[in-house]
Amino acid sequence: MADLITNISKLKLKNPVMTASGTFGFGTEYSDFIDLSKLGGIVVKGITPKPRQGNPYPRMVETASGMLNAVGLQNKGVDYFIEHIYPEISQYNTEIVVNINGGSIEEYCEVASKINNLDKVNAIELNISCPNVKQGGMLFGIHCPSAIAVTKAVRDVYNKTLIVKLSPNVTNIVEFAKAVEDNGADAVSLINTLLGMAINSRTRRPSLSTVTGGLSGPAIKPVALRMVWQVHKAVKIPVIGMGGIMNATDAIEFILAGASAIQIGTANFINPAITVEIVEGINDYLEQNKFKSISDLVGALEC
Amino acid sequence: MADLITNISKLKLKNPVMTASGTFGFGTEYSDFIDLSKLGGIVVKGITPKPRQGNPYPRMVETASGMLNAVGLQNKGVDYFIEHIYPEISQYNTEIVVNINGGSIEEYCEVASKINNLDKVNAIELNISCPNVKQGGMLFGIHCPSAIAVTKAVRDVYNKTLIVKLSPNVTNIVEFAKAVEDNGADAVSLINTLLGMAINSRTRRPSLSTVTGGLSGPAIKPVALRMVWQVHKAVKIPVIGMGGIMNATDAIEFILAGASAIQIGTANFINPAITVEIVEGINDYLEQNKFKSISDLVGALEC
Amino acid sequence: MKKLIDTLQVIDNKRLNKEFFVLLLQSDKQLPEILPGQFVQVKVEGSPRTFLRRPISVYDVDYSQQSISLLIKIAGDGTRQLSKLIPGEKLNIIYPLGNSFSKPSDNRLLLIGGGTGVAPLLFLGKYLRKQYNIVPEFLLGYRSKDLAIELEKFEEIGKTYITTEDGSLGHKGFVIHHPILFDEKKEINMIYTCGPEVMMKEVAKYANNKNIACEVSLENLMGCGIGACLCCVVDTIDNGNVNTCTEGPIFNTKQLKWQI
Amino acid sequence: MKKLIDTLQVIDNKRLNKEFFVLLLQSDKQLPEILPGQFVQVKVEGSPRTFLRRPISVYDVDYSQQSISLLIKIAGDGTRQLSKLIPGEKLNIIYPLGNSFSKPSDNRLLLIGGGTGVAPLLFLGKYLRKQYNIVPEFLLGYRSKDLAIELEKFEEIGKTYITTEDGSLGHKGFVIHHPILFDEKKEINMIYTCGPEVMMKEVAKYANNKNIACEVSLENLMGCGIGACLCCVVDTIDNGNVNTCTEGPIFNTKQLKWQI
Ligand SMILES: Cc1cc2nc3c(=O)[nH]c(=O)nc-3n(C[C@H](O)[C@H](O)[C@H](O)COP(=O)(O)OP(=O)(O)OC[C@H]3O[C@@H](n4cnc5c(N)ncnc54)[C@H](O)[C@@H]3O)c2cc1C
Ligand SMILES: Cc1cc2nc3c(=O)[nH]c(=O)nc-3n(C[C@H](O)[C@H](O)[C@H](O)COP(=O)(O)OP(=O)(O)OC[C@H]3O[C@@H](n4cnc5c(N)ncnc54)[C@H](O)[C@@H]3O)c2cc1C
Ligand SMILES: Cc1cc2nc3c(=O)[nH]c(=O)nc-3n(C[C@H](O)[C@H](O)[C@H](O)COP(=O)(O)O)c2cc1C
Ligand SMILES: Cc1cc2nc3c(=O)[nH]c(=O)nc-3n(C[C@H](O)[C@H](O)[C@H](O)COP(=O)(O)O)c2cc1C
Ligand code: FES
Ligand code: FES
Repeated sequence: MADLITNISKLKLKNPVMTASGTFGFGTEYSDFIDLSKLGGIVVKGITPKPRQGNPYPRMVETASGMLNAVGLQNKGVDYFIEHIYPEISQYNTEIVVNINGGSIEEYCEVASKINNLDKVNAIELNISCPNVKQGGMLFGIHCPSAIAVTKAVRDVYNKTLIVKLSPNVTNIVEFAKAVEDNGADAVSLINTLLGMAINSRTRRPSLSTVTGGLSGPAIKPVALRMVWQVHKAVKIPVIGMGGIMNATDAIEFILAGASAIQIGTANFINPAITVEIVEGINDYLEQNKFKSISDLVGALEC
Repeated sequence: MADLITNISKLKLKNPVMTASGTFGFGTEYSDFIDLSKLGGIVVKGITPKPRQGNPYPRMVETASGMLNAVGLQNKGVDYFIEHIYPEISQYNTEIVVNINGGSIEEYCEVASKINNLDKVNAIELNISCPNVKQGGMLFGIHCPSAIAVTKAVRDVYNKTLIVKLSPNVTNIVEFAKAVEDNGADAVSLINTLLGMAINSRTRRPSLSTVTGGLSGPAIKPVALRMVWQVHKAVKIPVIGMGGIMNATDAIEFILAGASAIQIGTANFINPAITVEIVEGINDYLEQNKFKSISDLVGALEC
Repeated sequence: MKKLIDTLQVIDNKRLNKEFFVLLLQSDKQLPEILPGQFVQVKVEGSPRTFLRRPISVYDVDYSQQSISLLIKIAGDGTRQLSKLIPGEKLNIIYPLGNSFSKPSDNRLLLIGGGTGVAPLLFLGKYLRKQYNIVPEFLLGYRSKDLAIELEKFEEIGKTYITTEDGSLGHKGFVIHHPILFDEKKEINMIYTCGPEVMMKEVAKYANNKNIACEVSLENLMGCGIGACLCCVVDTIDNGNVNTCTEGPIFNTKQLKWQI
Repeated sequence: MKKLIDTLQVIDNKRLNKEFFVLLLQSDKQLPEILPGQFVQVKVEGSPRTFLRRPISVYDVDYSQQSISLLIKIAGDGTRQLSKLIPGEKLNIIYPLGNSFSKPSDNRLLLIGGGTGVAPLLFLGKYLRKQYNIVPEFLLGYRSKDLAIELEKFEEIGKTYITTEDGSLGHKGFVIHHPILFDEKKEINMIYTCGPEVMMKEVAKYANNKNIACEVSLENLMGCGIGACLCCVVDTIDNGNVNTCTEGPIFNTKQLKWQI
């Protein structure tokens, strides 16, 4: 067994494989299929200050090697999370990361400071890149001063590991990564979904109730990999990579490009046991290629 | 037969189906497979002032439902084009559009003004979005003041139809579309390739000699469709849509989203006869759905 | 009920007509308990145009043979690919998924199905007989006679009324026009229905007017099928958006915000 | 030479060993003239992981049967999918593509192949005999005896020397180590070679030292195969980057900027 231990600032993962927010529920949905304690970490679905109904149906459509979603952060709110969900998931023997969202800086801070009090949550992922909500969400992730402001404000109220999740829908993602690094982020995670759209030519209507939605899956992998590589070269904090990872080979590509950890999203829908298979596949790769530790592989791409 | 005639400013196409620059050579490569005179237009591969060797091999890699390329505008220069290629392709009974490129505003203008003298070329496509060259190229397409400056300057030396080809690698493509519209563009075409990357986990090296390259094919269709829709709503000039169009249904989706004409790129590699099949498929759709004219379909999406 | 990922073997692929086929699949393990109304998420191999799994209702179960069958209509590329499976090939599924039709409080039941919507009703009918000793009646609607697939299987279970749009079999019209629904002497205590949404809404309206309890099986687009993606939601009276894949696919129409 | 898109029928799919198979394909039209060294671009159906066509050299042609055969090695998903084709199935190809091996000026020829690189050499050998009445000799290298596929076909054409890496057949070592290459009495006027790039470079170096003309068949990654995308380039002495798919795949090593 190679050494898979991965440190994301103060957050210590037993391996670099995490789940991506919004694709893994709260973990319980997958416990029939895998032993959750084998995962590096679970990023739970996006939490907002108040309950949200999300967007109307239809919320998803399949595209070539990918899918568009427009869930719109449906969730029962932070208080419900703390009261009803946290007690259950804090029992898992894996790191829980809470993906936090808001329509304003105050809202982000409200969620962050409430989560700050939870013993068993050692990190939050600040989602400034959700393309599926009208207020907040991606707006913070595509406007650098806003990204800075929200990072700073959340940093002030949150004192454990702060991961900022970046949007790929920008001209220069490096600018955002550096800006949040300079303003208190302990790590960045990328990419969130690409803004896309699908049309039904028979009905001549958009396939999603919201017209546009977020593109995920293998289709976006080349873009994600490029961004991880660019960001890794530019920042000192750890990078968590994701976007279209379907198997261990994909995961290794992200790690070579500079990701210290990776997240699995859409792939869970196709194979609910994929996360654990990827942990094993990474270990096999390390052993076959005589790497002692996963950290030897991070950014080991030869250009 | 429905009325397929399409006007892109003063450029009159017999149907909305064009070929995308860099994927159709100079047309001759496809004349064994299709009757070129059945096409609305042919956009020839990118031309620069001086001959260019392009990037080293390897220049392409397949990805999920797409491909990355890093050709880097290999071409024999504008003078060679005028002397050796133009005489041949000007015989075709279809519109020839020249895709022009440069490392500086002066270079763009040099090519544009030379092409301006060619009788049988009624339009140029100003490529400010090539991700595969170090100088110029996408730099003009991701920095709005540069996009404005090059459009203005080329407008001054070119008096037929000026199409500006936009880059998708920006936060807000609408801003660019409006800016070039305001500065003399007769039409916009979009999208060029998304900047992406691929890695070979076995060799631990990038798959392309240039590390990053341009992603095309069905993988990018949702992003392309979204951008065409956004731009169509925001500008008055015609929009030429492209990105992952593989069949007539895809083409119709782009037209519904607001494209007056469409371009076929990567699909030509898989089926060299696809362009003509798409012309026929669009006609069938119009007839089956009782549209008299293609113009009735442009932007007919019901949101 | 624990969900499984399992790779089953195709034992038979019976083509019923141009559109429909029945896959018989066998596991090398003992089957979990499967309830009527539940579905499986099928992984389609060998199609470049299908990426996500496809939800398909359970049409029949044979625990002794460790086999399940699926009644599938060719709707697009994924189901077309499935229609080409040959005995001996493998199919990966996740199952059993979703809730199930509820236990009836009475034995005067009508099971109304249209198109592939008949699939969960066959299994429900068998289950009702076996589990509760209730003999249900069926009202099944088709476009035409040649689409009235495996009718004998339904007739074996209980009295089966038929409508066809072209009148080639049974009563001419839609299910909702069948005389049995307007027979004053006929007592119906509960309706279970599955089929095209327009049909189910008509049935729901009928049931509502007559004050008959009505359960429908919804076919919302699904990303995961296991409650993780929140893509398959339906808006409910009490709980707002809930997952069709876990809270459904079976809903009492009183829960839904249908305009009926 | 006019290029065609054609859908051929699979007549036979012969599995030679774990890695190699030969597809025999028949057209319902008369075949165009195909020259040795040319290739086809194959569309792989039913694989979610192949999108672009796959270039494969022509292994043999039978004009009377309107058939061509392809010798294919399973390299990844696309070729694996092709290996599953069964007689009666269809395969869409674009062909004939590329240039061809040049006409020899002399009859003392050695055709050196390794792995799937033997494919264009079989066709070349047959062509040389038929067209020019030249009996070529082959030098073929394999990893081991069991990979020495369809050897008898080569032996039918001309004397065939073998090397295997493990020594299980012929001379032990790589082709470049075969004694025939160091036999002072052996006159070789021209070498045609196809195989792994490292092998071809060694052969080119040998030929260069001995002042023997040498033609190689390159296997650059291809986007289109018809000269449209400029992805498949190789750097040449006279013309800089040229398309392997149209100016090649056959090049005289003197044209290439190989360090030899
Ligand atoms: C709970 C449930 C049970 C079902 N039971 C059956 C059954 O027993 N037999 C049967 O034939 N069909 C059943 N369906 C419908 C079946 O899932 C779709 O017909 C199938 O997914 C279409 O896939 P495709 O690739 O062939 O078509 P596509 O080309 O993907 O689409 C064709 C049509 O099917 C619809 N569709 C596509 N994907 C899905 C999806 N993931 N979920 C629902 N609809 C989709 C599309 O909107 C489109 O109109 C059920 C659906 C659900 C949600
Ligand atoms: C002119 C030419 C003639 C060829 N003749 C033959 C032949 O007669 N028999 C034979 O078995 N193979 C031949 N090849 C190689 C064959 O094209 C590749 O093995 C095949 O494309 C791999 O496809 P895949 O999907 O199985 O593998 P992939 O999973 O795509 O890749 C496996 C390996 O094959 C290489 N490869 C992938 N795509 C291509 C491509 N488009 N062109 C070249 N290499 C690629 C990759 O670099 C990788 O190393 C030829 C290649 C060329 C360019
Ligand atoms: C259905 C769905 C819901 C998602 N919800 C969230 C969310 O709530 N918060 C978030 O930060 N990202 C969300 N994402 C984005 C994913 O976490 C991930 O960034 C993206 O899907 C790319 O990874 P993938 O290609 O592996 O899926 C969602 C993605 C999907 C497909
Ligand atoms: C191999 C290749 C070369 C290209 N070269 C050019 C070019 O020279 N100029 C240009 O404007 N776009 C170029 N493009 C971009 C295409 O014109 C088109 O914008 C893009 O491929 C998206 O369309 P598609 O998905 O239909 O291919 C090239 C694309 C490919 C695949
Ligand atoms: S399909 Fe994912 S929650 Fe229902
Ligand atoms: S493969 Fe496209 S030019 Fe050679």
